[in-house]
Amino acid sequence: MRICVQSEPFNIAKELQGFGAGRGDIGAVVSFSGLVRDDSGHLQMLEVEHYPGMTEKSLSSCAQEAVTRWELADVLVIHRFGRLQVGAPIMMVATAARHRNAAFEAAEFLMDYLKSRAPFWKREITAQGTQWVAAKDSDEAALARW
Amino acid sequence: MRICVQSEPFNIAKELQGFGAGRGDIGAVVSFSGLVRDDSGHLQMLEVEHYPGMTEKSLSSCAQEAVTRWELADVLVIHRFGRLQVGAPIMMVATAARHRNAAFEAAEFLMDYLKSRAPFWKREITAQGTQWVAAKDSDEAALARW
Amino acid sequence: MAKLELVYFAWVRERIGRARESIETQAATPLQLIEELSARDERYGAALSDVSALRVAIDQELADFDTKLTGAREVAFFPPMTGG
Amino acid sequence: MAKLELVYFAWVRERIGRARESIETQAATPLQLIEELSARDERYGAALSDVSALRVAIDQELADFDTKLTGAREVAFFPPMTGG
Repeated sequence: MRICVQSEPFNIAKELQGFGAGRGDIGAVVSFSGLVRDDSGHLQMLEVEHYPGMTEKSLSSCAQEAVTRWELADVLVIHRFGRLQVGAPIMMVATAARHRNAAFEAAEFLMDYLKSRAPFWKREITAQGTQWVAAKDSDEAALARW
Repeated sequence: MRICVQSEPFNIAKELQGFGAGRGDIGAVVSFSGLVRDDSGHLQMLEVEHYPGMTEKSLSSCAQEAVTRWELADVLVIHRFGRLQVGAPIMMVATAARHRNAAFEAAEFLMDYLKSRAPFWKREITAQGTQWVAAKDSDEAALARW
Repeated sequence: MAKLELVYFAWVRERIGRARESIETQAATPLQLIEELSARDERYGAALSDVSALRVAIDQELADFDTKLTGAREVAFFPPMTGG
Repeated sequence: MAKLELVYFAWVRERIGRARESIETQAATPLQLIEELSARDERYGAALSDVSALRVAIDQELADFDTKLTGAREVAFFPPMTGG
């Protein structure tokens, strides 16, 4: 298990290098990455604030819960904070499991929990000013399925 | 869109390099990889047979269907044939979309279709002999949800 | 009589003992084709008699066993796929 | 009187005008703490009055607004999270 909370940019492919590789008990590897999207065409930067200490704790307990529920062979969570450029990866999760359903479900579970339970807050920076991103009811509702 | 049917080994991370990167309209990238699993502890090789011509056609039409249904910004499908070692990647799919649900759903759709609709057949090679892998009813049933 | 290219995969190929062959046939559907082949040689019967364990593709598209073969050039018989 | 470290994030931090502070309080719950703070200065009221738009963590664990503060050292107020 690897949990990273970092301001440094990361490369999805590089982080996945070797993940779940060279073993006989892993049949499925799933990765999800969230990138900085610019819907308005005016986004200059995305700023991510977090709660040092609680962030690491909540990501770890979330990953631990996923490992227990789906018997994952491995799990990886990376989340950035600070200022991010358009198109850059904000975060990623990866799961390795015996079967594909477990790997997919665990990755979606991690994303749903991380979205509504890990202490990160996004703010969009445009030429017109800055604006906090509002939480979506649908993100909170997504937790109900687990 | 990139569809590869190949006997050569591939590296998941390397194939994902640059996938969905450097754009402002992609918020989510999902990848799935299937690896050769050895449940019995006796697997020497996995042999994958396919139907040249039909394989490429069915993977392409499956990817095209996914792009249309989920407005994917990009999609990647790689599937190997021939003799594969334990732990090696057999295949992978990757999807890039505006939102995470689309990227996840499209990847699962591609997997479900590919499992039951693309003309590949697996055979396990052990010291005791060879055995064709039987199709699972659950794989066929998985198509019903799409 | 129509000329057809037949191709076989996995254990269907093994039971029939060849990967492909060209035949002349009057069969109108894959099901009739199976009956015709099975009458010729018992190996076809052993490979193709249980269509519930088989899939068929006509010109590289999955088809039903009662799909018309009109205009078809290539018919493939194989077990349910196990890719992924 | 108990000593508490208070921390604020995102627009809660901006409205209150600071990221953290140490206080002495008799509040038994986060809700009572909000009432106490709001009585001290209107900036707290502006930031914390609508608890439906807030989340609270006690010692870095998400909690309810009526969870007992007994033994707590750090209480954080912030908007719903938007990570991922």
